Amino acid sequence: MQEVMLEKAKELLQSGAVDRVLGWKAGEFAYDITPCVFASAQELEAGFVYNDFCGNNLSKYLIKESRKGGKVLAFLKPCDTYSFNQLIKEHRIVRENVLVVGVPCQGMTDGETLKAKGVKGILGIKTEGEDFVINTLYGDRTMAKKDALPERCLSCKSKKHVVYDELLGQEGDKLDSGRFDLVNKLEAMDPEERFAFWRGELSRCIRCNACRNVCPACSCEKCVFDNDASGVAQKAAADSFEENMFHIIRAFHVAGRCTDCGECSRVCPQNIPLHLLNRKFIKDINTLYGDYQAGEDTVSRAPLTNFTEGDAEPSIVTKGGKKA
Amino acid sequence: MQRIGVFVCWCGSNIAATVDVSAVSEALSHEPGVVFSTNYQYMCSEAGQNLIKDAVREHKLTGVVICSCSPRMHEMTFRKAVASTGLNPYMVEIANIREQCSWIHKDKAAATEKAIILGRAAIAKVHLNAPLTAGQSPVTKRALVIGGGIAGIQTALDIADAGFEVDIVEKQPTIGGKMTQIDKTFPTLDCAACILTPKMVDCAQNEKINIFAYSEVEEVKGFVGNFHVKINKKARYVDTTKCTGCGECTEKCPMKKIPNEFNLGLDNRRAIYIPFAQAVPKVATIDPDHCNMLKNGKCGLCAKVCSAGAIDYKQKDETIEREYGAIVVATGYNPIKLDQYDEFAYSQSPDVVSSLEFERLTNAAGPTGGTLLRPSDGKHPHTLVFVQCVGSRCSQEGKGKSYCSKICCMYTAKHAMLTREKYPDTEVYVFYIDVRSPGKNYDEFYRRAVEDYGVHYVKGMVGKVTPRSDGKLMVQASDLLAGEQMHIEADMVVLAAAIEPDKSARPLATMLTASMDTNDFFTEAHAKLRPVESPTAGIFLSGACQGPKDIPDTVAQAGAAASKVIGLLCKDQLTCNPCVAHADQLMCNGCSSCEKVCPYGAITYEDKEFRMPDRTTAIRRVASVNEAVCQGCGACTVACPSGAMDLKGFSNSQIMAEVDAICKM
Amino acid sequence: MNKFDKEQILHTSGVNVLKCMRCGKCSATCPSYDEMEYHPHQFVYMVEKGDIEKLMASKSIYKCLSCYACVERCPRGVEPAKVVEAVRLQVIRRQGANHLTPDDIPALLDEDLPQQAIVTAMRKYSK
Amino acid sequence: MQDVKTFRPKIVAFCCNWCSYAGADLAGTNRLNYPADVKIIRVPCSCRVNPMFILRAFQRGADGVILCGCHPGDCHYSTGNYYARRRMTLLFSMLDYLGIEKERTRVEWVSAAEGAKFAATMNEFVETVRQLGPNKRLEDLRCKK
Repeated sequence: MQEVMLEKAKELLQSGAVDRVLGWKAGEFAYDITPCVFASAQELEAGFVYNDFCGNNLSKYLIKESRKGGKVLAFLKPCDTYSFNQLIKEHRIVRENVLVVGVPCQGMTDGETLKAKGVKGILGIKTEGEDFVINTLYGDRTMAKKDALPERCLSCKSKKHVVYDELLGQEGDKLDSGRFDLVNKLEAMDPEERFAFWRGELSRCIRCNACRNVCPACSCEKCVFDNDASGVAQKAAADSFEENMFHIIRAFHVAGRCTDCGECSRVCPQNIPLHLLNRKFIKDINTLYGDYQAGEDTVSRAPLTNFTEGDAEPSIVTKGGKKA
Repeated sequence: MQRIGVFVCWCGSNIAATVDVSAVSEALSHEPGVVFSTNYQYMCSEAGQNLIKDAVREHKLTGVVICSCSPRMHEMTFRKAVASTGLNPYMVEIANIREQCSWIHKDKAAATEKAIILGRAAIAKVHLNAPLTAGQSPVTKRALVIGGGIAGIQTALDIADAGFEVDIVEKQPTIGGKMTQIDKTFPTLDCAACILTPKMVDCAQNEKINIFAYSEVEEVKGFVGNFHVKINKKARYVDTTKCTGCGECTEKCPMKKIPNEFNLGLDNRRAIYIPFAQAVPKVATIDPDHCNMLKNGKCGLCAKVCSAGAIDYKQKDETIEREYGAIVVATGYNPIKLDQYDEFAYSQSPDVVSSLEFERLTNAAGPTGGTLLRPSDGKHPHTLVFVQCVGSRCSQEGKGKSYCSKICCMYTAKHAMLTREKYPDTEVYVFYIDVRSPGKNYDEFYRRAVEDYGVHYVKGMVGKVTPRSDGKLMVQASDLLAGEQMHIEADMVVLAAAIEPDKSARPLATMLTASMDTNDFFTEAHAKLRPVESPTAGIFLSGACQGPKDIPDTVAQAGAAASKVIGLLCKDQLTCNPCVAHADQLMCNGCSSCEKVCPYGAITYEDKEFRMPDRTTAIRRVASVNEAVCQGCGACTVACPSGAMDLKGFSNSQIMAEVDAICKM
Repeated sequence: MNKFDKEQILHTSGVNVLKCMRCGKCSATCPSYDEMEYHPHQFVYMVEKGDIEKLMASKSIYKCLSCYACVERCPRGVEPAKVVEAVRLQVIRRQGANHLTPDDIPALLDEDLPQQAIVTAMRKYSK
Repeated sequence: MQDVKTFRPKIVAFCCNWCSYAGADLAGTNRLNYPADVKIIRVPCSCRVNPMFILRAFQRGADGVILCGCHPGDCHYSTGNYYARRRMTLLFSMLDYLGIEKERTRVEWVSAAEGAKFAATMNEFVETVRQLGPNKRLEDLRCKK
């Protein structure tokens, strides 16, 4: 696939159809892939990669790139296309300036996950059927994908591109892979257990802002947490309350807009399963207000800017009810 | 730092009996920024107000906190008092220590403690208050009435009568609306045309009224006092300034077989036509779908016979742009389509007609010249069956309407009565579920139909109508009171179809950002207290676009809407509520979340150039709030993730300061 | 008034009889009207009143053709035919002694009995 | 652990200007009692209440937060309380998900005519929060003395 994409990118650059290419670039190590904008065939040849480490969601970068003038080619995975659509809906990306080429994705792993499984000296990776073959300093290692993929990919919502101008490879389908299983599990706990669980997770937060910076929905010109006038500005979480507040407010601000790409959890250096907060909102929205997938289209009204006269009352939560 | 004065009111013993007022003024005098603190028997009295005014001047106060009764009671009083000293009236905050403290609590210690906390919260808020100035916006002294039926006509006449200009936009070639098609009106039985056509003529002759017939509203921009409207004036292919309405052309046109809308397709008209003799404006219109000349350039007969030379086949649609101060919606209603009700054989037999068709069949200007004849064979009908509630009070999805159409009981009684009066040889049955006749002289009218005219009113519904080959209609119905099924051989069946808002209402509501209910009726600002205003400022409602209505109700509402419009147009300037939303454009993402939740359409977007931190410039889409339209609810402030949107007078920081003060004990 | 029977009928039919506004269109449309002692609108009304015994004793329940014309035409979506069906079912259930219990079924099974019949029997008698 | 009998919770009540604040005034006019622990903050509409305000109250030591607005369909601004209803439902559900006592938050619709309902609601809510004891799970120790 990497070769096909490289050829496509060079061809479009050559013909003048696009001026820049947004893709992934190899880092110092095989697994530390970074998003990159390539301006020439030479740059592409030198650095462009697409492999099983390319988990980064590229859509957020288009907010800036699409406003620079000229046309940019963006390679988007199914996941990324949802974020792309959502940003189009919010008028953040200039659609005319982007040529979207959909690329397939069979789940993306990352260095952290592999290292945690004891894989050392990683030099490269490739897919062979249901397995990853990881090339290391100590020879090849084969690992089943289901063991090597992060939770967000194991419970992938869709392999279908919801938007593209061109598509490379085969189009996939929407999946029903039980992405709310963990939310259900947490909901089934009693409040004390849940409190303990989240304290255990959120108390590790170091407020590095990685989750915020990578999140395609968290693309405010100025974040309330950086704005002294907002009354909630904070640079570091000094207290358990602030650890909770940052994540509650962040989840609330992206509620109905979060496409569930899972980037927040991927980049968290403390491995906090942040996407479980967002998924809770998604699940509540689906059960209370009807199924809604942010980014599926560019016109529908988001659940929090919409209502019906017969909506559930908040007492469904506070006084029990069907979710008791 | 603000210089704040605190004024604690005793309210006689209303407050002082349960709250230690001197302890409150003492405690609050130590709060940061407080330079003066006192208490007095009646702050709202003249002496009390003077005490406040003097203190503002003497201590150069920049903020005032009054601990007294509810702000709903005296906020305006104190604001006015403070404003008279030159201090901005929005620098006043009230701590409600009467209704929400002294009157609630019996324990003096607890009540005093709470009063102090409420006072602190008000002080904390005043620290963050900023002077607010109510904006002013000019008023264009002209009104637009959308819809030229009886509702629109009456509203326009009343507004014009007060001396203001009014434009009527009507999509049909003539004004008059549904009432022109009606024969007689209940409960007095005067003829509709006799009472309507003089009003139509009045409209045409009134120099303040401008009629844009055969026109539609295309775009509405602006806000109360300052609407900018684009009107599309459709091409009639006739120069209205030259046409004399002689009708020569409509006699000569060779296209004779076009269903006549005015008579609901019961007879035919030509391709060039005047809807009816009393049309206003009385000019001919060419139907481009059927005119041979327009379709393939062959004919031109009408141009040949027109002595005034009014025919213009090259005429084009014209866009008119006008400014208005107020807009009245009077888009009216239509009977529902009956094709979902095949059990009544409406589409199978021409002798099953809707009530409006029945009106035409009995109208002297109708297709039969006013003689009631069966549409199928032109014979005199002997047995007539009227069915009420066809599609009304029907909760079947996609079939009928859940509401009562209100007018059917009365017009059915009228039809039945008139039929019996004119043709005493007929048998007339009315099938009803309930007879609803609340209205002046309405029940008497219905009883006359039963008692004086011998109309058979049967409690029950018709289940099935079957056309027989001999031309009779077999009606199978329930007589619930007798407990039997009835079988009637009828000559005609008349269906009282439910009424629904005109199809043009929904897109119009979007243009006006006026809200609608699930049935597409316009919603009023308050169901009881503001029944002719839309929640959107400057938009008023007249007639059946707001809900089913008969003519008397429509005319009453039309007059009420006109008086509201006159009240608005009388003003030279509109004073706006200064507590409105405001977008900090530097932080705005342009994501449109706020726009979606704004019930007034007060938020618009513009592309603006900004200097970025890296000294480049970038064009960003940002929100701006129209302060004349914003009502200050604050829905947008919460929808905004970046906090760019805030509400003046109730800002995020002010409310949080209150929260802090309350929680700090 | 038989409260148990009424609730049972409301439950099995799933009909909200309170939606009826007594227009009689169900009876007006009923092809078996002349055959029936109690007519569709009366079924709805009598169930609302709890007058179940009379309905259960009447032959009317077997005169209903289940043509569903009343269901189709009812402007309020009351579904009278389902009420009639529920009364019919109530009568059948009262005849408990004439009927099998689910426990009786295994003994009666033989190899030639179609699977579908067994499932149907289980469904029917385990209600 | 403070004694349930002597514990006096801090309750913040956000009331919309048009219905609930007027309802609270009516409770006063009718001299209907409810505990002094309830302090009311006037907002133009229930939709003005940002989830941040509710968290702020808990941070600063509130033991319970209640939001009162016009009944759905009666909003002075026609649709405000519909948005507030969705926002609060989701926020409360999230707090519950994080293990924070859901009984500490509440939304009640109180019209201008429902003074008695306002007083009854406050009595009941204060009692509920009193039984729960002080808010420990969402507190900021720096804000407590």
